[in-house]
Amino acid sequence: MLQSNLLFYILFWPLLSAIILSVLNLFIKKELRSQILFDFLSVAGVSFSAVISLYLAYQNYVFSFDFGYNIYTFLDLESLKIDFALKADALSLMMLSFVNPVGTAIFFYALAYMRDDRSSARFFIYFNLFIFFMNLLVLGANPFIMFLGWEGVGIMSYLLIGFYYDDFSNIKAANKAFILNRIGDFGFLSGIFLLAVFIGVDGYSFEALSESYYKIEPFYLNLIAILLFVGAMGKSAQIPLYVWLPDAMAGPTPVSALIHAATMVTAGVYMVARFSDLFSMVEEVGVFIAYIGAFSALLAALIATKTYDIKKILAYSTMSQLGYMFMAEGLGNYSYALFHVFTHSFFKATLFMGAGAIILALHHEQDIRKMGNLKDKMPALFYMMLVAALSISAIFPFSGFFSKDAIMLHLFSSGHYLIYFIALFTSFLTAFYMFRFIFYIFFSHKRDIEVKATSKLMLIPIGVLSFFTIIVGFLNTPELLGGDERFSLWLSLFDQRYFVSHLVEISLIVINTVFILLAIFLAYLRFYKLIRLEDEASTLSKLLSNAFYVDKIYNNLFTKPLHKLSCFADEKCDIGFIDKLINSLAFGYIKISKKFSVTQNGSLNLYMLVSLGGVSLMMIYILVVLL
Amino acid sequence: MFKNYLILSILLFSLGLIGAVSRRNIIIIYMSIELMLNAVSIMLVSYSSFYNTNTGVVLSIMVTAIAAAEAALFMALFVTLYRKKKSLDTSLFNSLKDTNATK
Amino acid sequence: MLNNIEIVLLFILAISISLVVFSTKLSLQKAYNISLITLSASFVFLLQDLGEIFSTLIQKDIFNSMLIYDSFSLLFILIFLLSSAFLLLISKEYIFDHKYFKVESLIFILFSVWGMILLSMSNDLIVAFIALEIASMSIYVLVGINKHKLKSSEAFFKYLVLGSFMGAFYLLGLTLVFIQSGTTSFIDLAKYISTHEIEQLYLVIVGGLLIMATLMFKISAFPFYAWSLDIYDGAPLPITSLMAGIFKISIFSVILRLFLSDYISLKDLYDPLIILASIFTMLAGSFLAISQDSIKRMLAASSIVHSGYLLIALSSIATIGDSASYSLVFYLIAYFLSSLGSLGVLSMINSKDDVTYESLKGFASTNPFLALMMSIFMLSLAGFPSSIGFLGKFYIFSSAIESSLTPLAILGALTAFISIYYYFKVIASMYFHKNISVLLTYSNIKSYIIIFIISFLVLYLGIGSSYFTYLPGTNDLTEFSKSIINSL
Amino acid sequence: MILSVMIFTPFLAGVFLYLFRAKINFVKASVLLVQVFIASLAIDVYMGFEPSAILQFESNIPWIPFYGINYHIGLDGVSLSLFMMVALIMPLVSIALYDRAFVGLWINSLIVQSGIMGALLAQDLMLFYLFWETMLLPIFFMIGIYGYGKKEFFSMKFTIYTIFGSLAMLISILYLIISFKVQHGFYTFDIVSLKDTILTHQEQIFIFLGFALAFGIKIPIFPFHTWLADTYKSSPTIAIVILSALMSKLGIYAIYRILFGIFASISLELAHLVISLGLASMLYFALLAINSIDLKKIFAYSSASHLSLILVGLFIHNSTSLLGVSLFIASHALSTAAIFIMIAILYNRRESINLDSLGGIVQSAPLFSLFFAFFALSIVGIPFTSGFVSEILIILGSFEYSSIVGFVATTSILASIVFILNVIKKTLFGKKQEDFKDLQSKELLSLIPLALLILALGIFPNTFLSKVKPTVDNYSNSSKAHYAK
Repeated sequence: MLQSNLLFYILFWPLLSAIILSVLNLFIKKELRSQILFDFLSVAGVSFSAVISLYLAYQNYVFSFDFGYNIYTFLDLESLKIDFALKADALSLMMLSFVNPVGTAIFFYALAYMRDDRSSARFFIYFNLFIFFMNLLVLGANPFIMFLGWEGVGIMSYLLIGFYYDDFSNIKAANKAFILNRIGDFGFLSGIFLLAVFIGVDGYSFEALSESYYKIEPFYLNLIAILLFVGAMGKSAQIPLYVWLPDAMAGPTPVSALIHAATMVTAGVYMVARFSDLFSMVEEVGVFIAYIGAFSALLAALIATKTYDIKKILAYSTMSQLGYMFMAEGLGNYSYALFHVFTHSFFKATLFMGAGAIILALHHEQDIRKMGNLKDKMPALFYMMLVAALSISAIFPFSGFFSKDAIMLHLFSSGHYLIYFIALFTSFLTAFYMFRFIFYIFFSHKRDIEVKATSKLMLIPIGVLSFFTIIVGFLNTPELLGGDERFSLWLSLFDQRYFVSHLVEISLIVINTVFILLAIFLAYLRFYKLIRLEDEASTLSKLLSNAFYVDKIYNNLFTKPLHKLSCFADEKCDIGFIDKLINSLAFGYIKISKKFSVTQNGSLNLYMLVSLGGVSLMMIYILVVLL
Repeated sequence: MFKNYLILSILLFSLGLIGAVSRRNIIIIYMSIELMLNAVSIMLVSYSSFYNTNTGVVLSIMVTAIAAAEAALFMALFVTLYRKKKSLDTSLFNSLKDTNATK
Repeated sequence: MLNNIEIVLLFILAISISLVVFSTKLSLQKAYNISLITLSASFVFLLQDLGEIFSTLIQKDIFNSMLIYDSFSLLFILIFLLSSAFLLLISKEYIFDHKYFKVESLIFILFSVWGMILLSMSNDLIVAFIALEIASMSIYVLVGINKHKLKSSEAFFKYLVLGSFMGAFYLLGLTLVFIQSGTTSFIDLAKYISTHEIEQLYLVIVGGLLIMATLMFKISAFPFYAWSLDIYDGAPLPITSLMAGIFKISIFSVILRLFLSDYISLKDLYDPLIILASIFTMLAGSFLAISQDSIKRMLAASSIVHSGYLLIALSSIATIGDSASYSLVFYLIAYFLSSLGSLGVLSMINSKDDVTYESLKGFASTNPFLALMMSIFMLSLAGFPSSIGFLGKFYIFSSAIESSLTPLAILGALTAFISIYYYFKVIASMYFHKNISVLLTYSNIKSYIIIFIISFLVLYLGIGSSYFTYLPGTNDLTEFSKSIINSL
Repeated sequence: MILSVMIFTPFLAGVFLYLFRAKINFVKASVLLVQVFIASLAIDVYMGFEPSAILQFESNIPWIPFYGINYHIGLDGVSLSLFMMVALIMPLVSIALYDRAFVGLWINSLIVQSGIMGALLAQDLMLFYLFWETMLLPIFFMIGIYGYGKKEFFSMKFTIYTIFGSLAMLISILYLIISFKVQHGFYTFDIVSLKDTILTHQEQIFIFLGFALAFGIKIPIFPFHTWLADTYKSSPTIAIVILSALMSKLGIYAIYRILFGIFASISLELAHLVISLGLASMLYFALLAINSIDLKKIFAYSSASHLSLILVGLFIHNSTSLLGVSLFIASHALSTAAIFIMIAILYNRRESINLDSLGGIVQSAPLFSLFFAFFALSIVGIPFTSGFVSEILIILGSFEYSSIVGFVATTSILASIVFILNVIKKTLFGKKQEDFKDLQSKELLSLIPLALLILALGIFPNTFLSKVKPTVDNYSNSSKAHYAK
């Protein structure tokens, strides 16, 4: 099919952009650059990809076309053939349909955001490459190609977190992100290789694999599922591999918006959904995933209530929302999770871009305690962010309501009430910290803060995305509200469904909404006008404001012992023992030989005596032998 | 009877050995070595006379000739060494010892 | 009719005697030329005997088959002639520069070569002893030729006393052998041994052992090695190379002949001794060599190690045609080339003091050519591949393994490994430092050419093959060694 | 014939240049010319290489027929990757380090190229041993004459260390051929024929260990690695590149060729031991690198760590892992050569390779930083670099072998990342220090091909692997047969 070629172009355009940009960047001096050309090159690739993605998604949605494109044979092994092949079904097209468009919006936003940065070209090279890898991840027709993209986005994330390389702490954050992601990759890689070893002979594309999962022993199936989820943990910042995400906010804000909120971090959710047929076979692992998701969500929400860095609050909130997605996936409903991914990308991107605009306006100030009363100075931004905040708090009719409520309903109906209650409590916390965020920034004390004007180019993308935040929820309107869950139908994954009466459904919505409103009210009470600093005295709040000391614990548990061990290996084991042993063998030999020179003392009588001794020994020998 | 001569010459040879190894004067060492050679000569000559061949005698003449040649060299040696150190004590001549050998 | 070797023997003898006669009237230069011409003419003359395998007794009526001339001895004779001619050429400047070298010293060199030739041809215990004495007495004198230097005289003294002391054992052994078997001829002796039971051979066995002791002393095997360091050190350099490079080989020629023709049936009896001797020789040699500062002493000590390797081959000999015997011959050739070369390079250095590792520093930048040559010889001595020394070791170790003496081969490899240290240290000293101490060298073009020829041989006989260069190469040398063993 | 030309041209050129005491500019130009010539021949050979398991471009001439020693050379899938690397990397290194004004360094680099090429192509044990030893000498001289620090000591230490292994190998070779002779009545040094030697189990193990010692020291594997860091620290760059990029691979290659060729069954029997040793040393070397602050030392250990992984892949001995080994040999050669060239450039400009005193390069030298980061990351194995594909192949192979081994092998993607990221951070990033001259055109001329090769092998690995595959399948079938028994 001709349209299948388009898959290739989705990958190709951003890559081409990146290549042209890097060549130009290397060989044209800054002063001679044409700004328009650079701007065009920066956004062209992703825009083309966005158009193509939407077109293909439309094709699929309407005509149910699946697309496949085999570029070349990557590896041809004895028992395994890995093609560099792309595949687009409903799932991947769904992903593409927000990755590229949201990406385009953020790219435009970034044009404005990075205007004054001297290495903006480098930024867009990375950004375009990121889009390339993200598309590769989504389009990969087999786990291996997916892993290529998976690794690629990790590297781009590393480079972008460390974008401001003058400061070592940024680089440290980047390294941390890369290393923790690699730990996740360890799991992912082991998982897909176990799959390759067990059933790779029959074909390694996702379709071929899904037909032979049954051949794997249950033990290994569980193992593979857990390993794959470890990969997801790393990429999607779940306990215990989440610590990189808050630090990753060291990168420029568009990066946080695109990579650490909208797209890359959801790759884990996408991957689990991609293997939904596998995960649907291992329910215990699913429950485990759900619990990990639940605790991650709770933990992140708790920490977020005591965080003051504007971007870190959003980072924790991202982690918390990802937790929701894993709860849904763990308990078997993949399309709800993906729907939440979908809506989340819009409202979280809005929030991040808004935060970025505020940061720029306040001359790179990130502490929300030093903000306040911005509502009048940036009204447009306020409303946009308010929409997003309401959406994330799941207030009807914003998109977050539809996606989150579907998940809550599923959690309740699946019978795992503990998870449900955690989710409910987290939902409460979410509303609380989001409105704490809003109140702190836009209301609170009346200090007069100097504000730089925000450029139009920045506001328009935010506006567009906040608009979508309002409407995309209706794509998956539940039956209760007269919809037919078109989104879930389109994806047609291995969803588990529980039938619940409308009464239960309504009461759940009510309970949830009541909690949320209560949270907003509490936040209002506490932060709307209050100027006083929050007391840090209680143990709990200390614990929270230090993020449960997890960084410190990790440091003491892993980093320091590793360094100590390395020191030990180097000094004690290597130099102190092995090398010393070898050297002392050599030097000892020389020492002995020096001792041996005693026999060469120049005395004739000694020499004669030795010779005589030799003859005598020979004689004794012969006597012994002969007699 | 030949056995007795054998024993005699072995005794002589051993005497020479002991002398050569234990004495420090070079002349005495030389004489001890000559003693060893002579012991061999006695053995050869007595063998000849007991077993009625003259090969042994011929050999003993050879031995004597060699001893004579050695004597010439030894004489030269005595002179050379005496000129160096005004003494013929072997323990004085150890300048070639290994540098690492302390004693 | 006289055959070639008889002509050569008479010729050298005549020249030596006439040199003695005219010694007062001849200048050193003339005597040098004459002896050089004598040696090289004899070498060229004898070359025509190469080729066929042959074995003849010399003047059977006169010498009663006491002297035998065969391919085996021919090879050794050629080596003696060639190497002594080389020696003279290399150390020409040395000889003329040091006043103590007189016409007499050249005569003694000629005599010693003559003795060695006889030694390699001897077919009788008594002739062997006389030849040995001719050669060694000349060398005693040569060692002490620098009568003004204490070290030289001391070396003369030690060598002479120890030599005569150990010589007495040979005579005793000879007498014991003679008393029991009634013969001293190798051929008759071999017959006697093979036709009698062990119980009837006690004196022959003990006598053989005593003879062995003397020969082991001459090749400086354990425990009779102690002299060699001092004497090699005390002697003038050309004489050291005469002793280390040529004389040692002649001893081995007689050992091989004696062992292969006479005592091979008593091998089981002697083998443990030889094995022990070779083990301790290698160990003691490498112990001594590693701690030396002077290059000359190091080479002397390392020559002890090489004797150890040769003893490995000796102990692995099972029969005449066995690979061990020709690997021994091959190793002898390898060793003579490398030691002649290395000591030759040393003798080209014009230095009053001993050449030490310290004084060699920076040698490569002042004398790149000699440094390169020295490195080649060091590599060959160390048994580094692509040199003849490697092939020699290779053959010896493989023959040891073939006679299931694998531990001995492993020990050999270990000492070879240790030898890497002291040989490479020479190279390191020469190359790794910049002009620290400048050693002057004699600049005689002939010496350079000879050194170059030797180093070329060292390399070419290590890797060369007639398949590539149409010149006889390694393979031919190996086959040749085998064929001469078969001529015994 | 073409292979003989490739082996001996550099050697003869080197000897010629040495004997005629040529001027440095002439020497440099002619060295480069010879190396480019060899590289072009190599490309020609690569194009003509048939994807099959048999020996190609073979020539077999008797050398010492008395002992059955032949001048037997040839190329097959086992040697192909390293063969290409030797031919391609040497000229690139020369271009990058073209300003080095030491005649000896250049001549030695030519000679060592001959040695490596010879050892690589030799099909006769004796010939192999000859080249194996000879290539040591130029390195000995390079370190001892042109090195840094306590160069004399470390040069000696390195040489003696390696020769120790070689002598163990020599004894093994001798034992092997003698056993063969006793059984078959004639001598041979041909690797293929020696397979028929019948040995007792114990003998096999001892001979195997003798060879393994020689190869293990050269690679190096734990615990024979203590020469490594010191040697790298005191060596001139060309020597390091040759040591790390080419010679260490030769150890791997030799295991492949000789141990698998002759002692197939005992190799497979001891495989689990070697695999565990390899995995342990992989982690151990990575551990050693974490706390080092000397760049050369870090990359020395990193390269040792990867070589241990290659070793593991080798002994896993299935088709996948062997393909991985072939690719890894090439990829690791490229990456380490490139990274050590970069370090040399760095040292030239900053006079230091101490991590603590570096930093802030990226502001003044973006190109340098780009390449440095790229090569460093290619060592970690980022996607679309050859390092990635080869690492993946070995990991996949180890999963096929056993899941436990697979898991431990997978830690390799973690093992090096910690210190590589630290290196990038401390070298390139941070506050700007003094001005740093960016890469010059001749440096780019050598680095760009290296980068392109890394990318090409990483994006289209199959074009290369298909050439090697028949050979690899041939080898892995033997292991299948073994395990089936």
